[in-house]
This record gives sequence, C-alpha cells and structure tokens, in this order.
Amino acid sequence: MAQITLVEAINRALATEMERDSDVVIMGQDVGKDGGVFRATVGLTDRFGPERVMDTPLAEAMIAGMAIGMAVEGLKPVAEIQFSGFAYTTIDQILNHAGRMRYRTRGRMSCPLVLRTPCGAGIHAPEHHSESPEAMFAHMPGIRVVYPSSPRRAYGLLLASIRDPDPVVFCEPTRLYRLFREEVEDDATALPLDTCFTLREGTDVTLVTWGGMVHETLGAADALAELGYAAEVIDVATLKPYDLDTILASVGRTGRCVVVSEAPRTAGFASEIAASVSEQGLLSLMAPVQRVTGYDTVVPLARLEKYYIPSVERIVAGARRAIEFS
Amino acid sequence: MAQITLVEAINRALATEMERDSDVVIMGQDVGKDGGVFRATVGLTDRFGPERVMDTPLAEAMIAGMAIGMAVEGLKPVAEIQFSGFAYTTIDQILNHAGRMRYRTRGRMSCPLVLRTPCGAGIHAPEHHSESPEAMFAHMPGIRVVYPSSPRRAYGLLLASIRDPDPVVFCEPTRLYRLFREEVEDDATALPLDTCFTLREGTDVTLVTWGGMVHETLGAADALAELGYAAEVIDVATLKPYDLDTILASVGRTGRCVVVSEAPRTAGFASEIAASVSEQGLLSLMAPVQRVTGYDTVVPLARLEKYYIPSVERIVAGARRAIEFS
Amino acid sequence: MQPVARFEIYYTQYLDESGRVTQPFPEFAQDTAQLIDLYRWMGLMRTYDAKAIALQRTGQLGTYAPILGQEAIQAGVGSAMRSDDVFLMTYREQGIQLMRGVTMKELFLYWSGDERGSDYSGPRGDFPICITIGAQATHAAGAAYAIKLRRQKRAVVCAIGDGATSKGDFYEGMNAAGTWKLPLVFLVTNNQWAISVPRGAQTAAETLAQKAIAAGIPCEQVDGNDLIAVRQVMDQALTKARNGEGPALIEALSYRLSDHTTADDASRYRSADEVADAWKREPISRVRNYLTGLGAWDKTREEALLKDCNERVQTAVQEYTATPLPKPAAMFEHLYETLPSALEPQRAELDLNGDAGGADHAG
Amino acid sequence: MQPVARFEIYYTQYLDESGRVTQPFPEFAQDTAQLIDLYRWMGLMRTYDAKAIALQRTGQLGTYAPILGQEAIQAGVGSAMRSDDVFLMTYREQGIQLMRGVTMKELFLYWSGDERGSDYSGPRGDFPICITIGAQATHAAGAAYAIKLRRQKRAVVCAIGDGATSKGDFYEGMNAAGTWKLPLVFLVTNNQWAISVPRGAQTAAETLAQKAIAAGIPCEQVDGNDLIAVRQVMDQALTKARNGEGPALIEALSYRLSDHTTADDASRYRSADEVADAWKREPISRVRNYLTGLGAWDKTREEALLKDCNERVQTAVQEYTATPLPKPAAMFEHLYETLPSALEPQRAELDLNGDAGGADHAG
Ligand SMILES: Cc1ncc(C[n+]2csc(CCOP(=O)(O)OP(=O)(O)O)c2C)c(N)n1
Ligand SMILES: Cc1ncc(C[n+]2csc(CCOP(=O)(O)OP(=O)(O)O)c2C)c(N)n1
Ligand SMILES: [Mg+2]
Ligand SMILES: [Mg+2]
Repeated sequence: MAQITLVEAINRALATEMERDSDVVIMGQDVGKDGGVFRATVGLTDRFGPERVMDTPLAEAMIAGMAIGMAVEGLKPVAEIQFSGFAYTTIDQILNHAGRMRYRTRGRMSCPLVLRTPCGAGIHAPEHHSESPEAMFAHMPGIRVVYPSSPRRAYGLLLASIRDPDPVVFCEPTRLYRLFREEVEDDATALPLDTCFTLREGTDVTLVTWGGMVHETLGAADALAELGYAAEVIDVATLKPYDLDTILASVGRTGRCVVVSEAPRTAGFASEIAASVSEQGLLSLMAPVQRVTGYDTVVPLARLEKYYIPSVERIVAGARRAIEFS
Repeated sequence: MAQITLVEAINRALATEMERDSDVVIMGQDVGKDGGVFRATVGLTDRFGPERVMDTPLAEAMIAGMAIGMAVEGLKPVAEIQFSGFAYTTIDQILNHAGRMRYRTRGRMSCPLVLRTPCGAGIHAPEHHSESPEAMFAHMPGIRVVYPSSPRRAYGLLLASIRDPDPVVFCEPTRLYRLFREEVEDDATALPLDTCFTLREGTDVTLVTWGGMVHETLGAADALAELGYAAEVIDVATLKPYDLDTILASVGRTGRCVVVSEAPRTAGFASEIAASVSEQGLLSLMAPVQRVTGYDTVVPLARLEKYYIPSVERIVAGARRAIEFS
Repeated sequence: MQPVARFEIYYTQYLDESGRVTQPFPEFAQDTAQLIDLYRWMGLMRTYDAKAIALQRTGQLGTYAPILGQEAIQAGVGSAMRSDDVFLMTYREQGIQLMRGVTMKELFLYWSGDERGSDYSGPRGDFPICITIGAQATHAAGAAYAIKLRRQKRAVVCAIGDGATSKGDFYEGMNAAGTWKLPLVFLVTNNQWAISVPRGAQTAAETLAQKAIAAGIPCEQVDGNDLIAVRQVMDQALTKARNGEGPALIEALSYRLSDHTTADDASRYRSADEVADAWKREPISRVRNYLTGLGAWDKTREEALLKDCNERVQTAVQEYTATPLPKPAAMFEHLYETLPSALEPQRAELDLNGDAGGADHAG
Repeated sequence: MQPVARFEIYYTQYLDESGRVTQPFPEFAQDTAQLIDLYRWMGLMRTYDAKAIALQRTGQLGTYAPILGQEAIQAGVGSAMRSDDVFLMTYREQGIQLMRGVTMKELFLYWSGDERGSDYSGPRGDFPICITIGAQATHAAGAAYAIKLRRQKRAVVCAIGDGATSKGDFYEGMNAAGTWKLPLVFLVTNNQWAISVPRGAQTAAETLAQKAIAAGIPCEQVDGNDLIAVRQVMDQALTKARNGEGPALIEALSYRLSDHTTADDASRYRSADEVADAWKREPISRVRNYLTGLGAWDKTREEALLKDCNERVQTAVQEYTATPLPKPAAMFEHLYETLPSALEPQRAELDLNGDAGGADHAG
C-alpha cells in the first residue's frame, strides 16, 4: 500500500472511478494538460483523453450548469472549481437547479454530479483563495456536502460522492493537500456518506470539526492530553445531511462539546451543530457548547491569515471553557 | 398620518430619501414605468426621471456589480432583485466585492449600496419565488442584513439602510407586503439597525423571529395566551450583525426560547440564534432552545407550500415543548 | 485598411403578414397537408392558451404565462425537432411542449403549482421549465456535450427570450457550444418585451442574432410569425447539429400579444396602438389566408377545427380537475433518490403537523 | 438576400516587430521625447517585474503575477489615461498602476499579502485589483454610470484578460455599457493564455474584439506589442468616451512571456519553441530599434536608464522591507465604517489570542 498525500488520494480516486465507469467525466479550468493547479487531475488526460478530461473556458457558472446538463443526460461529471472563492457564482446553479432536478420532475430526472473545490485558508494565497463556504452549501436542499480531512477519507468519500445518485459538493482542505501522507489502498472501496468518523476517543470533552481544522483539533486533543483531559475528536466529514446521532452519543458520554470551524462564526456550520447538540443534548450537557471559529471578518491576506484561523491554543482554550465550566 | 401597507411604506421611504439625497439612485428590472412587479417603486420614475430610476437589462450579477461601481464612485444605489430566488447570482458580487471594498482598500473606498429583495413563501408564486436566503447573506463579512416585518419598521429600517455607509441586503417579506396596514409617519426618521424590536412582552417563553414569520409568531403568542402562557415576541429585524443582548436578556427572564424561521433548518439563521442563546444563556435556560423552521427540502410549489411554512400550530407546539420541558 | 474579420446577419421570410409568398417555398411547405397539420397545431395552442387564462381568472390555475402570438415559432420548432432531440425551455413554450407530447393535463397541473406537471409522460428527456432566466443555456451545453461524447445523432434546442439575452449564463452557454462545436441550437424568441422592458432598452445590439458572433457560432434572424420560415431555418440548423456540424443561434422576431403573465397588466407600460399594430402581423391568420387562397381551407373546416380543439382542451380540463391534490409528504419524495435518515425526523414532524399546516398564510 | 446587419473588425499597427514603421505615425508619436519617456516607463516596468520575481523566489514576496511582455499595452494605456479617469484592473497591470502613481512599495506590500498595498497613495479613485476574473466589468459599468449621471468628462478603463472574456460578468458589463452608452473602454489583453488554457480553447470566436458586437459597441484589434498603436487607439477611444460618444472595446494582441504566476510552471503545458517565437515580437526592443534608428537612443543612454530603474526599484524594496507588519487587530479595521458592537467580543478574543495564533498552520 502506498503512502500518499490527500491530493494524491483524490487523483487516485478519480482515476479509479474513471476506469470503472465510462460515464465519469472530469471538467474544470486547467484540469487537462496542466493537471490542475493543485495537481489533483495530473495524468488523467493522458490516460482518458481530452473528451473525458475537459479543460473548460473560464466560467464557473458554465462549469456547474454544464455539469447539470451532462448529469441529467446520464453522465457523471466531476467538476473542479479552482478555488472555492470562485464557487459563489455556481450557487445559483447548484441551489436552483442541481438540487431540484429530481424533485421538480418527481424523479423523472436526476443530477449525479460532483463539484470539487479547494477550501480553507493557510496557504498564503491571494484574496478569495481562502474561503470556507461549506455552510452556504449545507443550507441547500437536495444536495450533499462532503469535506474529507485525510488521504484515506478523501479517497473513500470521493468515490462515494461520484457514485452517489444525487449532487455532491466536495470540499477539499487545501492546507492538508500535502501536509501528511497516509496508507491508502486503491481498491475502489467507498466510505459511507452518512456517518461521522470518530478519530480519537475520550471521556472529558467532544471536539467536533471537519476539513482542514481536523488537523489543529487533533493537535488540541494532544495538548489537552498533556493537561490531563481526554478529548474525543469527531470528523463530521459529510456536513449535509449530517450524522447528528454520533455526535450526540459522544456528548452523552462526555457532557461537553466544542465545535471547531475556520469559517466566519455567524450562521456558520458550527452554529448548526451547536444548535442541534444544545437542543437535543441539553440533558447530558454539563457546559454550553463552545464554538471556536473564524471571526466574522474577511479572511486576511497572507500576512495575517494565521491570526484568523483557529489555532491549537484557541481550541484548547475553548475546550477548557467547556471542561472547567460550572 | 396615513395607514399604509408594508410595500407602500417602502415606496415612501424610497421617495423620501431620493428627495433628501440626490445621490440615491434606484435600479432593477421593471422598477421604472411598471413601478416594480410588487409596485414598490411606483411613481418614482415620474418624480425623479429615468436616470435616477433605472430600468436595467435582465442580469442580476450586473445589477449588483453596477451598484458596487456606483457606490464606490459616490452614489447610493438601491438595487431591486425581483425575487430573492434570482439573488443567488449576486452572492459572488456581494460577498467577494461589496463586503470587501472598504476592507481591502483599508478604508480608501466604501460601498454604501442597498440590495432590496422580496423573500419568503406563501403567495402561490412559481418556482424560485419563495426563497429565504437570509442565512447565506448573514454569513458574509462586511455587510448588513435587514429584514423588516411591519410597515413602520420597513420605512424606518429602509431609510437607515440607505443612509448606512456600508452595504446592506434588505429582505422584504412578500407575504406581508399587503397583509395589513399601519400608521407610518413619513418624517424621514430612520430606525436603528443595531437592535431587535420587542413586539410583545411576556414571562413564560421568548419567541424570536423575523420577516414574514413575525406574523404567524404573533398569532402563536395569541394562541399561547389563550392557553395561559405569556409569550415575549422579538423581531430580530437586523440579522447581521444582530443584537444578541436583547434576546439574551429576554431569555434571562423567561428561561425558554423558540426561534422561528421559514428557511430550511440546516445551517439556517435559526441555528445561529439557537447556538448563541444556548452558548451564552445556558444558565438561564430551563429548556432546550427550540427551532421551528421550514424543512430541509425544496419549498413546494403553490399547492403544498402552506404545509411547508411553519404554521401557528407548529410554533405553539414548539413553545409548549419549551414551556412544558422538564 | 482590410478588416481582420467580417460578419453578416441574414433574415428569412416566406409568407408576409397578409399571407403572400415572398420567396419560393422549401420542400416541406409545398406539401399542403403538412401545412394544414401545423395550422391545426397552432389552433390548438391558441385554444389551450385561452382556456388556461380563463382557468386562472376563475381561480382554477395559478399565475400563467400566455403564448399568444408566438404560435408560429412554436409550431415551427416543434415540428422541426425529433422526439429524441432534447428541449430546454422557458415558461412560455407550451406550444412546443404540446407538440412534443406533454399532455394538457400536465400543463395545467404545472401551472396550478403541482410538481407532477413536470413528470412528462411524453418527452421523458426534455428538461423541466427553467424559471431562472438564462440558466438553461448552460444545461443545454452540458446535455449537448453528453450527446456529442456518445456520438449520437441527436440535437439540443435551447429556447430563451429577448430579455434572457442579457444574462451571463446565455453567453457562457453559447461560448461552450462554440468551443466544443456542440449539437445545440439556440432559439431566441424575440417577442419585443421582457415584462415591461422593451427590446431596445435591453441591449444596444442591432439584432439579437449577432450576440452569437461573440461565441463564433453561426446566427441568423427569421420572421417568427412566419411558420414556414421558422420551420425551415430550424430544420436546417438541427440537421447540421445532428450531423456534427456544430451549433447555431436563431433569433425569431415576434411579439408578446398578451400580458407578461396573468399577474401583469401590460397597459401600464405599453400603448394599445403598439399592440394593435402587432396584431396585424400575428402568425395564425397569415397561414389561414394562404391556405384559403389555395382553396385548401374554408369556414367549415375552421369551425370543425375550433370544435375539435375545444373538445380536446375540455377533456384535459376535466382530467386536471379530477386529479387529487398531492399529499404534503410529497415534499420529502424525490428530494434524494433515497431520503437520508437524517431527514426522517423532519418528515415525521410534517406528518404530525400536516393538517395544522393546512391554513393559508397570507390570509 | 441582403444582410440586415454587417460588422467588421479592424487591426492597427504602426511599428512592426523589428521596429519598422508600417504606417504614418499619429501626432504624439512624432514627438520623440514623448516616445522616449514611454520607453523609459517600459524599462522601469521590466526592472520592477524582474525584482518582484526575485523577491518571491527568495521568500520575500508571496505569489506574484509577472507582466513580462505586456509592457507596450501598459505604457500605451497608462499614458492615454488621465489621472481623474478611473482604472479597474486584473492582477497583471502593475505597469499601468505605476504610471498612475501607485508606488512600488505599495505593489510590493500588496504582493506580500498586505491589504495596505491597495490603499494607493496615488490614484485614489482607481479600484483595487480584482482577483475574481471578470467581476470588475460590472463595477466598471457602475462607475461609468455614476460619471455619466454627473455629467463629468471622465472615462473608465476596464482591463481584463483573454480568459476573462468567457465569463458572464464580462458580457453583462459590456451590455450595460452599450445600453446606457457609458464612458467606458474595455481593454482586453489577449496574451494568448489563461493559465494553461490557450486562447483557441477559450472560445470559437475568431477575434476577442468581436465579442463586443454582442453588446452593440464599437470594437477593434490592436498590436499590443506596439506601444504607438496601443496608445493611439486607446487615446481615441478615451476621448470619445469622455465626450459622451459611448463605450468601446479594444483587443490588444500580446503574449504572456512569463509563467502565469510564480506558482505556475508553464513548461508543463506550452512549448519552449512557442515562447521563443513570441520573444521575437516582444514590445520593448522594437521601440529601442526604432529610436536607435532615429539616432535618439544608444547604449550609454540604455545603461543609464537601467541604472536609474535599478536604483528606483532598490529604494522601493528598502521602503517595503522596512514597513512593520500589520497588527492582527487590523482584520477588524475598515470592515465597517464603525465596528458594530456585536463584533467587539470577537475583536477582544483576537486580542487575547493574537500571539497564540502566530504559528503557521500549514507547517
Ligand atoms: C434570473 C431571473 N431574473 C428575473 C426573473 C423575473 N422574470 C420573469 S420573466 C422576466 C422577463 C423575461 O423576458 P424574456 O426573456 O424576453 O422572456 P418573455 O417573458 O418575453 O417570454 C423576468 C424579468 C426571472 N424569472 N429570472
Ligand atoms: C472567477 C475566477 N475563476 C478562476 C480564477 C483562477 N484564475 C486566476 S488567473 C486565471 C486565468 C486568467 O486568464 P486571463 O483572463 O487570460 O488573464 P491572464 O492571467 O492571462 O492575465 C484563472 C483561471 C479566478 N481568479 N477567478
Ligand atoms: Mg421577451
Ligand atoms: Mg491571458
């Protein structure tokens, strides 16, 4: 088994599924000869030809809209939006059309597309390259939102997303693309889309997070261990619809919960989880659910972005507020 | 003082501010001769001419983008998006540009625009005419989101929004446009944008809502009164940034809280308020915060929409869950 | 100086407004039986349309968008398309829908606010009505790409209005069609109005056809009130598209003789004179005049046609009104292929509150 | 058949790739001192550009987008604009920015990831760099509308790339410019590449200029490596715009001689031969050849120029590196005119955690 990075795992999943299913078509800006600005699609044009690995004109609404038309006609398009800051122009198509094709035709049509897009800050990129739009997508009916945080989960969840009969927005944590390697068996096995992943068990506090923040949250669990606290770490992985049961079960055991997200706080997905845990877990909660999130401001450019993304220390502080609450 | 409807109040506010400030310019589809599909801009072309009441080509991103350019150049554009289901194509402009002009130029530029758009279901309209996108806008840094629920508040809050030096998304409850009349003094007095409005005082439960749902929520308060429960009703009115203090103070007195919204539940603005109240009000809460919301599905077309929008009965049931919790 | 590029826009017409022949007919139009068949379709469209408005006015239908005046475009396009072609449409294409096999009952259901009206029993591959103006232009490009990838001899027709030509999606879809040489024909129904915005306020372009020059695809204008011209120009474009010769754009000039929808009052923004003038060019009478001139049509046949149309429409109305209302739980059906378990509590909540939700909200 | 509309695209060049005159010069270019001045600007651009890349390579700057090869466009446009005109730009217009009074220190700050680099000390009315491709086309229309409404004699220049011509915003902005006859000139820098996507894969349109036909606005092509042509064509378009004669679009043909940015490796997708060939047409040497031929330039002057440019760039580097880092709290400044009290707890939280946040996240 190969030790590969998250972005390599995505590349493998794409290649494996294209091999298995001739309806799978890749599309996006620079996904062809260039192999994608993050190299996620490298080698695919050579293997599958430019008809199935489409370098598109520079138009995101067109990419999303074409993917819809292709999906309805029976293909399984996997479209890349180069950065999630350029995905806002696809919202109209995803919300008003992709998520409604099946519904509005009473099942006559379906729309099995995947919209892949790199998300999150921390790579010293220009403006609009550090966005975390997952809550906006998770608010939309009829779609799934998936956000892996390790090479293995990226591989398995991307396969599941491509095979899913409904539209999936697949967020990829740019910060983790090459941060670490993991053994990934390229055996075409998908992971389930309806479950959280418990990455670490613990009895004192439940840390809930997803995407890039999983890394800092695991770091925070280490730091808490040094302070004598055992933190349970849950990677939500699929944000819409999400597996609240696993989170509630954990909070049932720990009585404390911290939700970590780098998106702006107001109306972010951390608020969704905090609201649901507070609503349904109130009897087990021994402290208010803490949100440790990005601030309600524009993600700063490179020089200040590190002060924006929740740090290990902020997560630890949030956990201590929960644990030491009385 | 005149008894006028909510949409008439909007019309008055527009006329009054155009009279006072020659930089105010109206723009949108059919806002000119036709007076707007809801008649919000009726009479304004005759009074102020087509240069200041611009009938635009059919292009929402253009409307938002032009409004940005106009605002940066010193005008105060008030743009209408005919229905909020067509406002999704403005998200890119509002989020990536309107909300950032001041920030990214370190105050060299500003972007004082207002984007008005009718929101909510219940008027038996075609697909995409029943959307509640407020949470998506409220997630964006650098903007304000305002959502009045009565003629008087529509008048005062629209004046405040136009005068505000930063971009405002102004949601208008279509269901309430003509539902009732109220005395509104056309005296150019704005209402504050940084405060909730407590519409009704009560000691047993706090009902928090905004926009069209204020109507059903007041109905629920009546129904609760018949059951012997005194409900406090809070109209959030400005959703971003919002006045959590007033809500917390109320919950501090009542110990129970229900948040009512017709948007889909997951990652909606009801989750934001529920999360914050649960987080900061835990010690006063005697029951979990209840969310009574639209379902996580597509708003049905006319024949079923009434089953989608939270009814008085559902709100009462939510309130009873909160009140009778133990 | 020599230009580096040069473009021309042509206009096609065979029958003028009084039904006079302005140039030799194409082959299909020399077959009078075919013309009569299309004339009948136009009659059915107009009868259906009037009934839909009547149903709306009597509270039996929701807001409705009439097709009055656009019957020649719709019969021309409907007859030029094959059943395995793909149609993407606006809310004002009911005539084409009928010809493609959508039933009148389905149309009435749709316009009553019932999703089942988009589960077409006929053209299973046609896209549902696109209400967000222009978005279907990119869907059309995607569908056409799939067809091309699979080497099928099918074409896609994307219908949009004059107002829609201002939307970015329209240009992005055209550009895709050009870039990949897709089997896709854009039909721009220029009915001169986008609600209250006249064609001249929509763009400074002299023609809407020329917008396709931006995408490097062939484009032309046609008299959209001339059934023969529309059918002929569309047929040629579709044949090319099916044969792998790439996309085209056709601007069909017509006039929206009705209000925008039943919720609109066009007298607020356009003069009665203009409308009366437009009636002179309306599409049905010129075919009737032509056929009558040939001796192929007369008053008796006209009356029989009207009677037949009325009966067919009446039957559809009965089928429609006899259809039971959908169940509230339908709003959780077909949302996903299988309802995710995370949504089950919400469906249960709906069941619990189904009746309670039964009251109208706006009073 | 007579066409109902007809269009032609013209191309302008004065100096060919070897510096030979291909047609009589416009007035400004007969003033050699002016040409020398512009030549100096191009030299400064190239020196600055090379230094920016060097700073990035040594970790002193973030990802940077070079302007190499586009100096003639930038000097031509920069000199045709007036200070009270408004400029809307992409990330690849540093030459125009310099000519408009943005300091090199500000440019370095911007490219280091510091918002203060957009607080231009010079052109206070120029829009900040627009990274989302194409969005500035609609901002430009809005700014031009404001100017027109106020009856000012100013014009707006909106610069975009060949890739950007595929975006809906571009067409929507052009359509607005045509509809309201706005004082707005679109400058399309066709440098043949949009990252790895060649011009030919971007659209089937024969020229990018013709895209403006869709909006009914005048359009033309110019040799973008010919300083004189760019300056002349731009000057004419701007004069018209300022005089209320409406918008225009100019496609300037050039070549991106560099990688897309310092994060790109263009050798992955284009051949060395193609780049070598493009170097033959690069814009600076042809002006030098022309001036040298006139006897107005020589090696000594060239060396003096280079020395001067290097010194100016070096001074700016020093100013840049001496600028203290922004404080974390800056992220709550200028978000709103006045920070809403609802956000104060977050600012307090930042203050509390300011240092803790100081560690890099991606390691
Ligand atoms: C994106 C979008 N914006 C606005 C509307 C509201 N609207 C419905 S129809 C219409 C006018 C469309 O005009 P045109 O394209 O000419 O089609 P026609 O109605 O004439 O058939 C408008 C503005 C919409 N449906 N979608
Ligand atoms: C809306 C949007 N999509 C994608 C990108 C990523 N991106 C940055 S530059 C670029 C290519 C732009 O090409 P062109 O317009 O020709 O300008 P050039 O880089 O050649 O100056 C792309 C795709 C972006 N910045 N914005
Ligand atoms: Mg029209
Ligand atoms: Mg380029």
